[in-house]
Amino acid sequence: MEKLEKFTGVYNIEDHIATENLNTGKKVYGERLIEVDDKEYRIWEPRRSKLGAAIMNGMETFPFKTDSKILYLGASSGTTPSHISDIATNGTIWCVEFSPRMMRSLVELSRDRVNMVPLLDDATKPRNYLHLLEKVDILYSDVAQSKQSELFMENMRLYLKPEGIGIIMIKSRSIDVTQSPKKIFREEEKKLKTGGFKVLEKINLEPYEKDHLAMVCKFAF
Amino acid sequence: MEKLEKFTGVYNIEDHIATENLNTGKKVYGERLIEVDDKEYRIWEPRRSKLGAAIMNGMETFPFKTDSKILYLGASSGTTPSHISDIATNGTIWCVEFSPRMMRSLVELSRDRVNMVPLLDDATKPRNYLHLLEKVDILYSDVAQSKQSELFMENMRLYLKPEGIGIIMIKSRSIDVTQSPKKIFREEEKKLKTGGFKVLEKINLEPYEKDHLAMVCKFAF
Amino acid sequence: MKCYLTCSFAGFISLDENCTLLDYELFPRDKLKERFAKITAGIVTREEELILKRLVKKCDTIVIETNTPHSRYKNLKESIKFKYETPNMAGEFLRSNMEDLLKKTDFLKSDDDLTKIIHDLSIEITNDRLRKASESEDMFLIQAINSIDELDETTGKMVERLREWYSIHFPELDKIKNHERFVEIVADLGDRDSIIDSGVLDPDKDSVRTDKSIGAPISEIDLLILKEFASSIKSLQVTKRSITEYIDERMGEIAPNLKDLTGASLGAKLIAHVGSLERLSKMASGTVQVLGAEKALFRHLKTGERPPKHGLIFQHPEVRGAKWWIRGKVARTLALKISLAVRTDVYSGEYDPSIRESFEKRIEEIKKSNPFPKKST
Amino acid sequence: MKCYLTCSFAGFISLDENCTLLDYELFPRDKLKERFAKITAGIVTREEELILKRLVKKCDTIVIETNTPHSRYKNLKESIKFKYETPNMAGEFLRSNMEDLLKKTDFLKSDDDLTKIIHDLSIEITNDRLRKASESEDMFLIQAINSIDELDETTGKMVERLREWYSIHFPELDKIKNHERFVEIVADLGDRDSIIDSGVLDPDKDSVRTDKSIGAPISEIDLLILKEFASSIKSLQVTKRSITEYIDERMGEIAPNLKDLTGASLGAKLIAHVGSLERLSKMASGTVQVLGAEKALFRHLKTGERPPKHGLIFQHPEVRGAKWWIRGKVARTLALKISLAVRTDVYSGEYDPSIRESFEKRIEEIKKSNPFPKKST
Repeated sequence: MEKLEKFTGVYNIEDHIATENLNTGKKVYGERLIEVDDKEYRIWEPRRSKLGAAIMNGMETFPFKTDSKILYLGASSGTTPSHISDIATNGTIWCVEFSPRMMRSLVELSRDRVNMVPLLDDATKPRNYLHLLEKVDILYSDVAQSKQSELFMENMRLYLKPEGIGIIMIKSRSIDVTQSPKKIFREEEKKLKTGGFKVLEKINLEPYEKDHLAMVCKFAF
Repeated sequence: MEKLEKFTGVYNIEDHIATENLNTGKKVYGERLIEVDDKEYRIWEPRRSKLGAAIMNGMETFPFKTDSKILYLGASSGTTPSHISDIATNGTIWCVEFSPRMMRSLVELSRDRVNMVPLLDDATKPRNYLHLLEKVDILYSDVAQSKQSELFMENMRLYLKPEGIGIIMIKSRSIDVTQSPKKIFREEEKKLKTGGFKVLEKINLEPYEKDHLAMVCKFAF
Repeated sequence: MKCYLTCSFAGFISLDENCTLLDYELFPRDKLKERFAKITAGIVTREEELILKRLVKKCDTIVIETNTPHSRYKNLKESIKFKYETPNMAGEFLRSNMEDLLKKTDFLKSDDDLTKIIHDLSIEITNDRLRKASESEDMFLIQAINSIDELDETTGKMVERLREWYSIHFPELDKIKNHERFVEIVADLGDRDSIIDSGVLDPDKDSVRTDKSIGAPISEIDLLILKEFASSIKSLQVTKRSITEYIDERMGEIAPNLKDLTGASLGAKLIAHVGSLERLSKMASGTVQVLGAEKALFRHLKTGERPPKHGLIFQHPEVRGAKWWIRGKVARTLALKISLAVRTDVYSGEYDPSIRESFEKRIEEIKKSNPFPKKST
Repeated sequence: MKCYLTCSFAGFISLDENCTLLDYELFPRDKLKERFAKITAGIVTREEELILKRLVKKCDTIVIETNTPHSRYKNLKESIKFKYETPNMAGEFLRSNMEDLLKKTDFLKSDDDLTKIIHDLSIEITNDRLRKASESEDMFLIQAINSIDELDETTGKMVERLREWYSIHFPELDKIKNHERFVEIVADLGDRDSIIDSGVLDPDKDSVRTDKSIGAPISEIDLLILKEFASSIKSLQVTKRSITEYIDERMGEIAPNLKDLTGASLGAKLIAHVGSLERLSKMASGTVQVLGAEKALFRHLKTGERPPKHGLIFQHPEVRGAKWWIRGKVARTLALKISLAVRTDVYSGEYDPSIRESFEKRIEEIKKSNPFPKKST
């Protein structure tokens, strides 16, 4: 087992990445649990989590810290948020998810993890949760929608601290199935730049995810 | 009044073409009646009759004679057939028309004109009237249909005498509204040639009819 | 020996390979029309059977020119000898030498005029066909007008369902009472925010509250199916419009005078109610007046209740809009004019605007001379 | 003086232009969830009224950050002083310094854990919203399953009309008994000759006579309108298929175990019949067994007629297909398993294939131990 320098709270166990389980003894999505030196670790499956895939593919900017405040859009049933929750043990992860079905699992998960705050709401209408949120260090967006970049930027403008980091997982097929992913990624990057953001890094998620790109960005000013 | 050399049975009265009224005293379609030397003539309106328009525009081959047998497809309510009936006084004009409404007028007209034989039938199915017809000297077709050349040829093959003449009034808009009339006329001419016919003459019907062309043809052998 | 059989309005004629007349079997002179109808309908006539019976004795192969389905010859004697070819040599020869050949068969006597025979026969045949065609014209029209009722009922039910369904999401939109508009908005725009953003709602006229809806949020998949449902209602509405236009056009052809007097829809309903224009033309105007009120009429006859003043014709704006004390008179007048219009349509077919004009004039007179209700006596 | 008003789950906070705390009005600590629901619904709370009442005395302009429709502030005192700006300076400052500011307002005591408060509150709020969402999920499903009945009825009537209408032209086609196929042939091909030429008719299977039709010829315009009518029926059939797929998908999410046991359609009908999945989960299996047979049940209670053995669940192939002497047993077993499945769906939501498997096993046992009807005693 090895602590990964660049990735706070992420470990290398038998060539798998892993996080220390905040809720000992419980699996979240069927991942493997491994005990090392009296501590329990959860294997982070890059095929199930795009953030995991980005780490495997050599992500440079990994902004998550023990006390990070994170707004997570499209939290789904909590696979990736659970690993972030393992990392940001003293932070808060607001998890926005619109599907009641996903949210049911997410609420269950949140009960056991005090740093996870579930929100059944619509990420395309960020003002909806204006009265419940704080400004965050990291805005993470994984919403399979045609207007995913637009809602990402709107949320950043409302909730991201000036020095904060935004991470978006772009799924080209949700934007336009008829266009080539490359062209779509180029266009979405342009949108972010025009919208006042600086793209720090782009990570292709192959072979874990097809036609997906992770983009890391911050305010350009 | 002047008898027109090239056009049997057609007269020039005060710069109008006309035929001698077979059914004295009766108008067919509101045309003017003029008496000259104890004979009554019906003015032939080129705006109401495409054959009239073709004559006005200098048609060369006018095959109608006193004893002609004619198969007329698309006789409508009988405007043009009535003038042919004035000319072919000893002949027979089989008038095929599919619309009951048109046919009602046509039957009335035929009662007074023994050389007109009305047939409520479908010109696209020429075998339907196989048991009622003779071979004809002239096949005249004015059917506003997309397959007008095809049905014209099929009828000629069944009913036109070897030395007979076929006349077709092509309405480009019935064939394809999206194409230019010129192109359509060219294609229809090609169809006739490929189908074994020789085109003797083409007469544009402007200004009497828009996007119409009269084609006169015979068997190529 | 090989022979050829063809048919004409005069009967069946058989030629040999040299186009010499071999045999013939004529139709009875007074049955030409009936026989022609039979061969057109693809029926093997007695004459055809007779000549074929004779021909199979003489010939090895009989080449038949016919529009009759070949299967119908199967049961004849020695039908194995039959070949089918349309047109065939005999037919071609007959149509090229009609008069000669018919003279040889004694169909044409020396003083007969072939042209006249064909002319008269064709007019008879055509009149028969016209009669059948106008029946089918009526039938097409009747089906169309009946389909409108069904479309109305269907669309109505489906709109009610759509309103209930859509109200889960945006109950405030139900304030839009016009069905077509409601359906169009949902089909084209979909969810609440899109509708509000589009600006189609008129804040004054529609009185749809848009600030805060009490409805539930809606997911993409729920919205998609709702929109599809709305679109299919919309397409029914479009079809209804097309059929209405069709009825309008057809009525203008079949019964221009009736249409002018009653409008296409009511006219078509009257025709549909009795089954054909011709039947309508034979009805007494008193009957026309209460068509569609048969139940009330029956009650009247049975129990002595007041007779009905109007049936379907109540739908005419002049009847529906008439003051109660002249409504009976107006209905009677309209029924009279309908009878006149329908008869004109059937017998002359010509459009005569004076029918409607005289109706309107008569109505004006009735109104003028009855400004107030009569005191009951 | 100008001031800024913002709101958080803790209550209302007002800052001046230098982001100094000016005033605040907190929600009662035990009412956080209720108050949050109110501000989400766009309602001006008592606390907001109170703080605004105080602020208008001190300030000339009050810049309010809010999601509430502005019109709802109109009736408050001196509302002319209100400006609206969302987000505003106070909100931005609050969201950047939440813990500090809430400490200053005494909302947070020194030993309070803000993260825990937000965490617990959010879970409560989310659970409320989930409850509402699952109601609307059920409602969408119920509307969808009900629309299927209407589409069936509608399509049925329209197909009957189409058959009658089309039979004027080509009555022989009516031999095609499958509605979908009939509609498709007419919509896509149209007239008799096109249909025959296309070769879609199977001479063996369809037994449609194609040689000579007794129908009337049809004109272009009559055919066009018939085809349009047929097409609109076809589009209804397509919509029905889409809705059926939608129900299938939704049932898989809402009630995977019920769907597994009964199929999507019957499961959705059961939910629709009682109004919600939750209500269904609370019913005794004896009640579930006769859902949809209320009339027969009522007759039984009133007149002592035999009680019904099954209601809607008769549609299940195992019940419908069961021999009569075991049908009651099968229905009872199915109803029991339905109750189990629905409870699993409501309380755990996890798909458990063993429910259907144990049902199938039980049915096998019933069949095996009752091969013949019992002699009546």
